[in-house]
Amino acid sequence: MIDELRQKARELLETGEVDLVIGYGEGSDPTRTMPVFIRRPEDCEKLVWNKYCYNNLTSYLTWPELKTRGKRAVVCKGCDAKAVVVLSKERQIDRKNVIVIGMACEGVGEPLLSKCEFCDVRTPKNCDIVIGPEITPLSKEKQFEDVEQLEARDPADRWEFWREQFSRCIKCYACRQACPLCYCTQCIVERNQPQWVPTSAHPRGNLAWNVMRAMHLAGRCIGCGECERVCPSNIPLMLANKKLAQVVKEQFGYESGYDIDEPLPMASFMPDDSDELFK
Amino acid sequence: MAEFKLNEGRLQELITKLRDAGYRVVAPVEEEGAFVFKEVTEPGQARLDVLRTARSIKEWFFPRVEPTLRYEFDGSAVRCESGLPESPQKTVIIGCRPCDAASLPMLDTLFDWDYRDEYWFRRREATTVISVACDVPDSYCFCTSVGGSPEGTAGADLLMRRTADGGYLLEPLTEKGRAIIEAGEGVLELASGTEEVLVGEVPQRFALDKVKPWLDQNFEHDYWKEISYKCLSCGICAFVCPTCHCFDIQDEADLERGVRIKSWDSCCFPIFTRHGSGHNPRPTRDTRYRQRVMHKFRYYVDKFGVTACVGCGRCSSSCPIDMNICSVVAGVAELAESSK
Amino acid sequence: MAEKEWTPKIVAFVCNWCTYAGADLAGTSRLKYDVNIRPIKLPCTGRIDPLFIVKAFEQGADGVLVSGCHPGDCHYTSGNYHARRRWIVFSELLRFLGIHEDRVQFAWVSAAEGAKWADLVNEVVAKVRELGPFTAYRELDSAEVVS
Amino acid sequence: MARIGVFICHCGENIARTVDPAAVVEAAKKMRGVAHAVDYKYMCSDPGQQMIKDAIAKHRLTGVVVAACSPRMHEPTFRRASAEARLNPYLCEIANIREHCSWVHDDKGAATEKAIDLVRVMVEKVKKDQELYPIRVPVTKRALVIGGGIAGIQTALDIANGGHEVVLVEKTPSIGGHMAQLSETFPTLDCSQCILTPRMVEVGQHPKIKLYVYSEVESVEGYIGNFEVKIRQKATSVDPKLCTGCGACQQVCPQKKIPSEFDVGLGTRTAIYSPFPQAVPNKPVIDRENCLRFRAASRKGIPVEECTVCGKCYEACPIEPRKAVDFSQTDEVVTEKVGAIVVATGFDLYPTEAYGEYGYGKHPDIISGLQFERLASASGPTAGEIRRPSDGTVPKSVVFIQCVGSRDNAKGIPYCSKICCMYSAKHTMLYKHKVHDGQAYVFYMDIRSGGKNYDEFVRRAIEEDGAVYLRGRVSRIYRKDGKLAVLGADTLSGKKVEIDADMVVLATAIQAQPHTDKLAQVLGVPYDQFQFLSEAHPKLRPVETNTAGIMLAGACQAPKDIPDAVAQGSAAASKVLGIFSSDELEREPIVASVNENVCFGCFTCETVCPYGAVEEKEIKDRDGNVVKVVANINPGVCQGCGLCVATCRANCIDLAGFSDEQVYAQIKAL
Repeated sequence: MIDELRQKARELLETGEVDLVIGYGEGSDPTRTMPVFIRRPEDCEKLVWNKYCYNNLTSYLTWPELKTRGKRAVVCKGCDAKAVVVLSKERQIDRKNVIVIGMACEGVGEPLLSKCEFCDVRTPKNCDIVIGPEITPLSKEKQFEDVEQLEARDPADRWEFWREQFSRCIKCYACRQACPLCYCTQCIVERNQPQWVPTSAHPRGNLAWNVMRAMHLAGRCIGCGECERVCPSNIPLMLANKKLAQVVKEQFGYESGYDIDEPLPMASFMPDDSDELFK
Repeated sequence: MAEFKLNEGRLQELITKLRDAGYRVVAPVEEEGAFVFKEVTEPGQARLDVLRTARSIKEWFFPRVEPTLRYEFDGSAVRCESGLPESPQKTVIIGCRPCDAASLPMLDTLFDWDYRDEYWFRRREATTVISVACDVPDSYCFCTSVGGSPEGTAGADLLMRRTADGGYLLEPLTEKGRAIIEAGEGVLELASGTEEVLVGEVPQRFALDKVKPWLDQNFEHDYWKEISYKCLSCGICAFVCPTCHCFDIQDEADLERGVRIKSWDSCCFPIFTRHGSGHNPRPTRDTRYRQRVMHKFRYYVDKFGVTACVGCGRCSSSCPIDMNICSVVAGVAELAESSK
Repeated sequence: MAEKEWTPKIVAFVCNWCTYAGADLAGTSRLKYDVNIRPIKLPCTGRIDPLFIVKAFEQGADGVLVSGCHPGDCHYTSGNYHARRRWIVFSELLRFLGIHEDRVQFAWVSAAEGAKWADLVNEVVAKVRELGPFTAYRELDSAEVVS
Repeated sequence: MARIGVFICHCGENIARTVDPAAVVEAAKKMRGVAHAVDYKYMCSDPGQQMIKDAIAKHRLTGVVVAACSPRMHEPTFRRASAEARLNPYLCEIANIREHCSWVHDDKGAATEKAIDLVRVMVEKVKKDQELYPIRVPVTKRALVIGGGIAGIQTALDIANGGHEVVLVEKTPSIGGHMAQLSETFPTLDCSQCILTPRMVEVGQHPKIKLYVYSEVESVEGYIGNFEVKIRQKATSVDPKLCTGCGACQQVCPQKKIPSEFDVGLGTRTAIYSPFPQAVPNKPVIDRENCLRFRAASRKGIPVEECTVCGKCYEACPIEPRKAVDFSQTDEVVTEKVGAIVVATGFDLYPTEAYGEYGYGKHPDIISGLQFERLASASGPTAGEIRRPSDGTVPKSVVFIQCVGSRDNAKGIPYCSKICCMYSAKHTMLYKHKVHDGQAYVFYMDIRSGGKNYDEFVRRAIEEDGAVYLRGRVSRIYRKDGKLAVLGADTLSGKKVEIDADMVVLATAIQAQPHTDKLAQVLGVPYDQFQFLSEAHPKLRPVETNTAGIMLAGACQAPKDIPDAVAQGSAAASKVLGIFSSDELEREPIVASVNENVCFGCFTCETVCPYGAVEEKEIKDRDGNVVKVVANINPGVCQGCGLCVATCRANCIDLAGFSDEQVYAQIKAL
């Protein structure tokens, strides 16, 4: 697979179809990889592909530093590629100028990351090039099990759980920076007139921050789980994201990252949406 | 100076003794799969074998959130109350590594430079630091490249070295250190001098003396762009770093009362240098990451004569995209070589 | 400050066209309802950001009431439809975080439903009174993380 | 530094009874930024307003908070006062301590505390208020009138005679509405046709009225002064430009048994028809449901052009060389730009089928009031003779039943239909005048005959024309040897009564035109649970709707008789003429705007905006290269709902008058 990837990348650069390939390179230890930005065909040897290719490289697509006049290619796992769908829906990338190289993937990390246990895009979708064999998708039936487990506990418990979790947030914003969909040029927490979200990393500020973040990702989060992976305090951020993904799926019949033409659920409505909640 | 012996399995007794002596004992403790310095409530929690905690010990002197001032409005008058800790709790941090300990004197100079920061020093005075020499360093360690050592004593009041028989050798370095020995009486015994201590090797990864001259000459260099494109601009490196000390001050107030809060900040955040006008002198990742390196290896040296990096390797090991400061600086050293 | 006996503090975010007018009607009809409600007027439920509610809790509210035009009757035709999706998701999140659903009530009150407004306020205040003060939120204070 | 003035109104006793103004003043004085606080008996009175003006000058106020009644009442008053004292009117805010406080609470202490909170909230808001200036938009001086009944006709004529173009849209083939179906009208008994027809003709010939019959409004975009309306012209299958209205086609049409809508089923019409002789325009249309050719074509599933069935009307059409009859015609959607809209869609009758106690409309001789009008009308199926639909005999006794459905919660119609008392009285007279030996009985709940010469009219029916009025309900009606036995109660005598009637006339309830709700949603105007359209204020703005530029006329708002409908029609017209009296309109500056530095062009705002107010804007660098595309909001189109503001994740959109800063300050004040 890696040879095919390097080969494809080389072709893309040689033919001038793209002038930048964003991929994975060797990391500072064997259990890590680091993003590489390749502009010269001969550098394609630097590309690697293994079960430590965690990062969702599509986050780089929205960075001004990496905007080029020409086309860019990005190496994606199936889960990462879902972000491309949302990014083009939200007009952050021009799909015509991005070549998405999808890598068939049986999961990353050891032990496997939990997201990989319910992966239905082990052979990536919505890609321009797919490298690797067809891999049968896994069932998503149990994908919300962890959410339901927490749901099963009583409210006071849940509150205590989250209070403790959020109290460990140090406001390093790695969750935001790693998220391919947190592309705002100025995050609302950086908005100080008014300061809706307290900047301090105290529980009150942390709760506001994480509530706001979950809401901003509602109906958008594609479940790559980068926010949770990079969190230095190991806060289970995906629990909240998944909860809202579940609500959006059950209430509005929408799953993020699959269909380019479907309208964004939080920017559209049906007159017959549920009215249960309302007195 | 006389050394003392803590035999295998007696660490918990020592901790109990220290607590009996009125110390708040802080040590590496597991928290959600990560190790952080926390107050030890059960002696068994202390994990002196942990090489690298998620965050350094700095938060015990320079908390990530610190109310410096509380105020209340009374008509047109304002009533203020300082957040300065009157007499911080007597504390002992046990189990930090020599690199963390070395960061303390380094920050002392900063916090006592143009004005003396009592928030820092009151906690410094109330706190005793017991470091543990590294018997098994890992590939992220590079203390030796920045003037440190796996058994360095800088900043520590007492140094513990692992012994082949599973115990520890304790070497008091200051008055505070000796006080620990006294508190530990009954658990500690005089060392025989025949103990075999285990201290690991940390290879030197770059020649520090090459680095600064190159930095002095190369504020503008493609190298910065090359290495920093992948930076996510998050604050992890700064927040886990023992020597990063930048902070932001914000008021959180309503109509009746408010609090002025000091919070950790990071030069990698895009808004770190954004002006009120919207202009940002460090608009891109390379300019921000360059600042991080320059501050540690050039500006700090110019100002205080020391490098503001202790080689703990935390920023590298916890960086989401595997940005490795050691290899970045090693790269600088190479460039310096080749440019000769 | 002097601790007096607790009475619930409910902040209401209401739309200008239906609920605010409905509350006006309750007034002109001299209907009596619980005093512990503090309405804030906005043009439309579509204008109401979830952060308003978070901020209200930070500010010590024990409960929040959000109300606007009935679906289909939005003065701006679709503002409340969008708001409805927003609140469906947001209320689930709050519940998931362990905030009792009675702390935040969403409703549709038209300009003609003065009586409904009065009943609604009474019901919301009663429920919150049952839950007691929202100390859990107020205790999320900065002091906690200072070493 | 803010210098806010706070003015507490007692509203006589209305506020002062439950809120202690002095306490509120004291509390207000302690609020930061409050430079002046005072209370007064009636702030809205001239002296009250003068206090505010003087204070603004004396204390150099930067903002004003008036704690009084609902802003709906006096916000304009106090903002005007502020403006007169050279304080931007949008720096004046109202704390509603009457409707939202003194009137709804009893405990004086608690109510006062609440009032203080409400004042504090507004003080904090006003500190964040910005000076705002009205937005000026051009006015298209053309009006759209929806509905060609008497209300719509009146409106159209008044506007047109006022010198402005009118687009009049009517759903049926002719204007005239229900009034055209009536025989005589109360209280003068002059013939409906005789007074209506000239008006209809005037509309048809008016140079400034563009008439769309057999048409419906499909969509409305835009805002006051600048509406864009799409109108669907249903295919009439007759080219109006060619047709002379000779009627030859109707003579030959073989489909003669179609119940006539105009005669409410008592008469018949052909498939190609014009609803009544005086129709305007007097051009027939082909009812494609019933036309043999169209039915055959759809049966065979072939285009009607290829169908050869019947076609008699085509042959009969004398127009040469191109015939006026044109089977191939299709629906057309035309777009009209107008500056104001008047809705006059009128009413409909609750169907007789809905009344089990009155035989579900099964019995031919139990008819509705409107059917009776057709019987009594000279142009009706019996040429004005009162005859039983069943056997054509002249009924010697007729029972009129009022409040059929109206004021009957069981039928879900709690309201009074307003016109039945009068027309039932009229019916008894018409009947007596035509059948001298006949006897009319009226069952009523009570007589509502308010109006000029109305009660006199009813008395005449009773005293001169001998109608027997029985106060009571009819419990049931059943057949009894060729007659209808009407069982009822006379609550005055307390006796049961049974009347053998030849005919029964039901004064069925008035309801809104079906699908008024759909139209209301197209127009964006509110409506009540009976689908009657809602006026902006039940007393003070009975003609306008809450949507600027859209007015109401006639029974679409509530049951009305002709004089009321005409009066409201003229009122609506005068409102429209008012709008057209200036070239530019001033609009509330409550609109959203985008912070271009922060916007990153996801255009979620564009997808949610109900008004299409969001446009793309290119940001260019010095060399003219496009750096980014951001959202831009057209202040002329924006209606200020703020949906985009709450949708924008980066909060780079804000809404004047309800800005984040203002809301934040309000929440912080609680």
